[in-house]
Amino acid sequence: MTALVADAPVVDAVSVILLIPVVAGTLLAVLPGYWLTARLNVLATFLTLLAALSLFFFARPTSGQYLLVDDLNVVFVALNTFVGFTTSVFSASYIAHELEIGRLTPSYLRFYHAMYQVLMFAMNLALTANNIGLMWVAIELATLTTILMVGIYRTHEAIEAAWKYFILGSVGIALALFGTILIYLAAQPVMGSGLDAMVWTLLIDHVARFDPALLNVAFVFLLLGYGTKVGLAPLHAWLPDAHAEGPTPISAVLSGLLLNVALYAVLRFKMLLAANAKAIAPGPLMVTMGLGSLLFAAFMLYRRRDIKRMFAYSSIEHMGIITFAFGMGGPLANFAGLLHMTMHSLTKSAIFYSVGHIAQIKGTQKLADIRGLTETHPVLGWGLVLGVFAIAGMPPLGIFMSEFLVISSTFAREPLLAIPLVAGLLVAFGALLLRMNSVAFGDPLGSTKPAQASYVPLYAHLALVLGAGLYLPPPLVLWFQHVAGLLG
Amino acid sequence: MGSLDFDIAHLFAGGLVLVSFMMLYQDRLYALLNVFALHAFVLAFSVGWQAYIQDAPHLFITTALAIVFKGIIIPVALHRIIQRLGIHREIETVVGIGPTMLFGIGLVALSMAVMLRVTAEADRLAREDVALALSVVLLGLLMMVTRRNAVSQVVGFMSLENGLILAATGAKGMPLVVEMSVAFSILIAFIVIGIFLFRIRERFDTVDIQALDRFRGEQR
Amino acid sequence: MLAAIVLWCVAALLTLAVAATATARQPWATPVIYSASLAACLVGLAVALTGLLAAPEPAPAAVLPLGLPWLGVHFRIDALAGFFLVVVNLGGAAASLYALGYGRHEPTPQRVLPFFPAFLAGMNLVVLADDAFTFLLSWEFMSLTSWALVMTHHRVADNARAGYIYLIMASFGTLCLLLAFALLAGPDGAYGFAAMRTNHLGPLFAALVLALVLLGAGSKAGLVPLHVWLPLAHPAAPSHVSALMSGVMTKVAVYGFIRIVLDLLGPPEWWWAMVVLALGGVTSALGVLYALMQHDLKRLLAYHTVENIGIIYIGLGLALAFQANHVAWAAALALTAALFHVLNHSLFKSLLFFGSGAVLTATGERDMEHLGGLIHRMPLTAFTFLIGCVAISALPPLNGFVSEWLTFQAILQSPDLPQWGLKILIPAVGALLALSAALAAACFVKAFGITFLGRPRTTVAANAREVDGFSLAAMFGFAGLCLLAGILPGVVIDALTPVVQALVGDRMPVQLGVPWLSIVPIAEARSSYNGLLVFVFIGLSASLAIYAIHRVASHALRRAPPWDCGFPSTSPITQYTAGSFAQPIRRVFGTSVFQAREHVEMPPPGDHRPARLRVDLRDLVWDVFYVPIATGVEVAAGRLNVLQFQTIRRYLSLVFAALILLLLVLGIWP
Amino acid sequence: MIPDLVVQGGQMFLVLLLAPLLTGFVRKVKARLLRRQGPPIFLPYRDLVRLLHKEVVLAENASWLFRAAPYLIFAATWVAAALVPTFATGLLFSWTADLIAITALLGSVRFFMALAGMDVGTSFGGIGSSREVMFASLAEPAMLMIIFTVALVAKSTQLSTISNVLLSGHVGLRISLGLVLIALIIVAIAENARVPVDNPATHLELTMVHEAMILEYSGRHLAVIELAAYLKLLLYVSLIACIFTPWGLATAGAGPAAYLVGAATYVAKLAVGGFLLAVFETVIAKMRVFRVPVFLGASLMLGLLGTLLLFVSRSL
Repeated sequence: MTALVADAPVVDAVSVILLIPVVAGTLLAVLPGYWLTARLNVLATFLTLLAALSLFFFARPTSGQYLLVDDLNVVFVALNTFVGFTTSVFSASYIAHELEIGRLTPSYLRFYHAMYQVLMFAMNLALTANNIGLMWVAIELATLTTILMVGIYRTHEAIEAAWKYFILGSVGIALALFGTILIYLAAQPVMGSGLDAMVWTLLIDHVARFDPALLNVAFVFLLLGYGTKVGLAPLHAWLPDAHAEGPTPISAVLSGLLLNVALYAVLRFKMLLAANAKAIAPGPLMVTMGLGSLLFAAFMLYRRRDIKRMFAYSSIEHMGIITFAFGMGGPLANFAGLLHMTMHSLTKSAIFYSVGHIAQIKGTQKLADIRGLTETHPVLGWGLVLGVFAIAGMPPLGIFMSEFLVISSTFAREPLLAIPLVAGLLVAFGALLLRMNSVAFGDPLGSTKPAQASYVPLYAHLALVLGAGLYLPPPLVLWFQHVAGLLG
Repeated sequence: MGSLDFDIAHLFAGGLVLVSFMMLYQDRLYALLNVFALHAFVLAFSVGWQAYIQDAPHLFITTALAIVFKGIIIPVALHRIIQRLGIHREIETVVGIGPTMLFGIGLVALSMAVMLRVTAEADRLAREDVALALSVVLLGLLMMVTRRNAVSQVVGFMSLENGLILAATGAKGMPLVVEMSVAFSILIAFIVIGIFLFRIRERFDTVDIQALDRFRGEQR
Repeated sequence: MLAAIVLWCVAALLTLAVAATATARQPWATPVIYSASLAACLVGLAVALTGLLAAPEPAPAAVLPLGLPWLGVHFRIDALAGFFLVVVNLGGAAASLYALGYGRHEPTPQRVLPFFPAFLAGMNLVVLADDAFTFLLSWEFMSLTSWALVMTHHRVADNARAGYIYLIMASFGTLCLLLAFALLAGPDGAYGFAAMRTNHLGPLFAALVLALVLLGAGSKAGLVPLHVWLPLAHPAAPSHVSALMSGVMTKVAVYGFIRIVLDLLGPPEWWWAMVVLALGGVTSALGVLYALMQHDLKRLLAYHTVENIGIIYIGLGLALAFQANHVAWAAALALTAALFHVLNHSLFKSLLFFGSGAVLTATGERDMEHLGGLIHRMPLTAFTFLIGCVAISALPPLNGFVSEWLTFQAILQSPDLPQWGLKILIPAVGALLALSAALAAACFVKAFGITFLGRPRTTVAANAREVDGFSLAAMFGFAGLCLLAGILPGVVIDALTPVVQALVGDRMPVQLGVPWLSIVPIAEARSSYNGLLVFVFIGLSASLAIYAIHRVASHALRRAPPWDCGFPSTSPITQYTAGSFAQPIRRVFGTSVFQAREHVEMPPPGDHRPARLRVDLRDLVWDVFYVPIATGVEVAAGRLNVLQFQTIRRYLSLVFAALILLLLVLGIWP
Repeated sequence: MIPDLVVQGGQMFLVLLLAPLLTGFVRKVKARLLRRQGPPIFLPYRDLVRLLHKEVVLAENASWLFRAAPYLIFAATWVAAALVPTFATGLLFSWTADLIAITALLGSVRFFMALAGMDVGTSFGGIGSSREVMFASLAEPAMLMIIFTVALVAKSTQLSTISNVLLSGHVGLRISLGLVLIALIIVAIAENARVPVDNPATHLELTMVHEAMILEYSGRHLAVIELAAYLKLLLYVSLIACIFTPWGLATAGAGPAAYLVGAATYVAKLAVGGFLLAVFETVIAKMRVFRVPVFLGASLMLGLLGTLLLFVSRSL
């Protein structure tokens, strides 16, 4: 269909992006059997990816009152759909094993796949929403979906994690909504009542004349509300358990995508606030929360015994870095933030792919019971090593570039801010390396049965990360630079 | 709009804050539920009044929702749950009632201090209303963090959410208000069902360190 | 375009690495990979030599559209880079040649073959890099690949620990360098070296950069107190890699220091020299003292690397001091000494590690207490190792002496410096340098004497066999180079002049013009040395003596049991051990430096247990700097860990608190 | 050219000839001071000849290093001794090695001596070597400091230049020079294994350093090593002489007459030096091994002090 829409879209790509998951979700809810559903799931995500990519190559649909496509969210949508696709591939092989050992019953399988599509829909909606109310609804929908999927194993810990996530999430929901209402209140006197006062593209035009005090309070609530989803300390409490107890594909999606979506929302409102001269500067708040999350997570990494929970904390750490970068602002830091976000999504999901298979082989998530992987399962083991190095910002992998830019631009502008940043990175690296040493090296421990795993998603992500660390294609760079300019 | 309209709306909003304080004051579950029902009714009146003066008929749906769902169904359901789980005794508060009240007053002062910086050309009603709504929200949160009992925490959450509805309706011509109130009602239903399903008796969470050590393999 | 050719070599090495990952388990992989990397290194060596000698004018940078998109990666070969490329590729070639033989004994080639060429490529790239991003990227890549090589025998617990500490220190260093570059580049991110040369920093920032570079490059080079990883990591790797890490990678770190401080940072302050000199002096003395206390052959060598790095930094510090006072000719002398020592150390330290690797393959032992008498079983290895020992002990007529002699000459030029601090410090540093030279001799008497001389202490030592031809070829090659650099130092010095000229703006007098090929730092009346003649004279007079004696004296020779004052000791246990050999020096220095304590456990009369002497040493650097940090992190982690186990209500209170806090901020916002 | 070569060679053989004589002289004087008859003054020569005609008894597990070491030791010592100005300065090859290089040459002599001591694998050899290197680790820095001082005074490390400068009398009396003279004497005593550091006359375990290292040597090897020891003593005496009493030294190409005068004064200096050494050794007692570091440390401190004084006084 994309061939037709060379300049005048008949069916605009956004609605396709949103429609495919809905249709697929309803189908998957009813269709039985693993073989078919898994492949349908992959197919649907793949089609969504195609539609998303078409946004780059063809004329964009004009943004209306509800939906919006601009440079900023196209990046997110593409990333979202891509990782959604690879994760569905990984999930196919992962779920097969889960069915084998009977952790998932067919009925729950149906539920799982349907939920997966709903989640994709919700996230894409949140990313393409032009209406801040709609964005709120979408993000909450995504949250509720993930809550259900986290609890899907219905073990004691899983339900507990889901419950924790649920309660903290709902409070977050409430705070974010209050913030949204306040934004409307600030807009209403200027732009009059009605839907227009919630349309982001119109808001950004008039925001300069809004009441700064209202905007400030609104931003505080939005930062806390959506920050809960981003997993910034001290609002992070749900995140580690949700990652640790849910199915690994969901952990991958959570770390790789949902956190980004929430951060995207925060960014949108940061842009609003930045456009109003008299309002409080959002930068310092974000920088503080970012640094706090980074340092906190860095220290929390040390005492971890559960491999998935450890990487969940590393997600908190990296969300902290990204928030810090966007808080610093400026072309370099914003560029670095965008790059870091992309790289972190790819890397962290790759790590969860390998961790998922490892946990399945060893039958445990306890770090203490996994050792010497590079001996017994070289492909998985070295994959994990690569992933850890990538996440730790080792060259020539992608995150090195972003961290290079963040640190250097910060140190040149605010030397004192860079010191805790560097310290946190070093501490976190110490913890990650310590665990990785024991997991990947030493005398093998635990089951050595060969893995029936699909290495394609894992190494595809790692290859992308490696490639990005060495060479960023100029169009992408221009794109990022433009977006960085938008973010101010 | 005339000052009478404003005064009445203001009256309801202030009433809501007052009822929140009453809820903070309660230390028996049944009484708490009754007060919460009152909270819902006051909210309903306020919303209805807004619907009338903004002549926005769709807000009446919210009113009805508030009365039927929050004012009647939920309290009754919680009554049942309390009976089933046999926890109809005093609410264990984390800090005493007195300090909580004082802190609540502080919160109201804070929300005023924050909100009254809003320049006056922002519509006066909205300004006052939002200030009060903010204090209701904060009081709800305060209740959630000062009560150990699951039911009372749900009640706290619901009062928080009432504050949200108050703010939303106070904002003139705010779209999607009804949808949001519906969504929230569903959310609350989820929570209540969850409490009932997971047999969460005393607390929201059964987190205890031994359980963690055993299940999660985390070390303290 | 020279850089291009070297880049092609690097590309070849990287492709080798990739190919090795696939084929490493094949039996033919080892010889193929190593010979290919040998070829690549030889090409690189040739190019680098031409770049050093034949291309005085700095070529423009080669830019590839990689790395930072708006910057690209810049590569450039100037004289300095050319010299260090020579060092890198020379060491790389020798290591590859050695590994052709040594690698056959590797049980897990798939853990060595992929990373070895990558390691070589990384070191080449660091030297080639001409912008901060490329530099750091290659720098950390070098660390990573070497880490992977350190982890080759990862099942040994110590190796895992070594790898851990090594990588932590490495990334610490990288972060420090990153901060330094951030300051040099300025807020608008001018990461190209060319741009950095132009913008000069204020005194405070410049000093900050120096400190950061000392931390960053120093931690890689092994300056005390940042050396702790080095004696752990270098021995853990396979011996040809140890040779590369000790002999070459530390030099790349020195390159980083020179590049930033002498090239990018602009004119130095005189007190920088104080810092560098003090660090260098302490490093050299402490390094050799640590080395004397070791029983593990490879660890002893690693500690000696620390000492030699100290000597190099002394030279660099002198150069800084002279340059800060605009005494360019003396700065040239000091810098030449430092660079000469860089070359020398890369030669004999690699040679010695090769030797220790040969011993390891022949006996499977690294502990000297289990060796001995190897000179009978492995005469050729013993000979080359002896050459290396003489060279590293700075004894004429070999090369180690020349560079130290030049350093002494540079020290002798320092009284004219105006600053009092330097006046007091430099003689003290000179004393430290002399001390460490003497101790180094002692240390290698111990190393060679215990390992190769005497009687075998274990059966493995008694049954050792001479190693293969490739290893011997590598060792003899470097032994020959040590001798050549020792007797023809003028050649090296003249080859170094473009580097020195470019960095300090002056040069030493031309040496090859001096009659009889002797070297003259300033003027013949001041000082001169002629390694060639010394060598020839010793040879002549020795042969003269032999000739005369065999003419007049008796040839009679009888083998008999050793006399030993009439107590012929039957058991080899009665020989002096490494520990007992070091005991006098430990008594003299160790009691203060290491808080060495001796405990004699004397069983009561009638008890048949042997009396034992136990010595415990403490590494004060570790206790003072690293233990507190580790415990601090541990404690913090423990305290924060409580937050993993709160009830939801507590977590909600956290959210609530955050909300209240932010609202308060708004409330009091002006 | 040729005459220079001759003179240079003459010096080489002069030191070779005089070395045993100096040792014999010292022994004789010591004996006389103890009211003993003492051995004949030419005894060392006869010792050497006798040793040369004995057969070599080699330990079974002695290696090639053990057999090569004596010649290396001898050669290096001889070269070093030949490079120190004895009766004339600025000889043909005098610039081959400056003072630092000469010290380093002696260092390599010690290196091989210590290795030879460890080769046979007896406990005594080990004792000797380890003690020797311990002494050296202090003596060499001290020597370097001495060299620094002298070199700073003379602005050169070339012995010929140094003695010329000191001869020229511009220098005058310097505290530093006094300090380093004492330091140099201490170093010389330690290096030559004389009382109080070591006692060449005994074979008691407690006193053995130098003797322990060469314990296993016999026959011609021992002879060569002994000769090297004699040369070393001579070297140090002539070193002290040419630095601190440069009078009478002929300059290069000054003609035979000057050379003869120089030679005569040189012999006289040797005699005085030997006599003083003998006196010193008779009046002082051997010290414990672990007192020696203090003794040598003193010389190191003196040398450093001298250097510092110069560094500082330069700027005054």
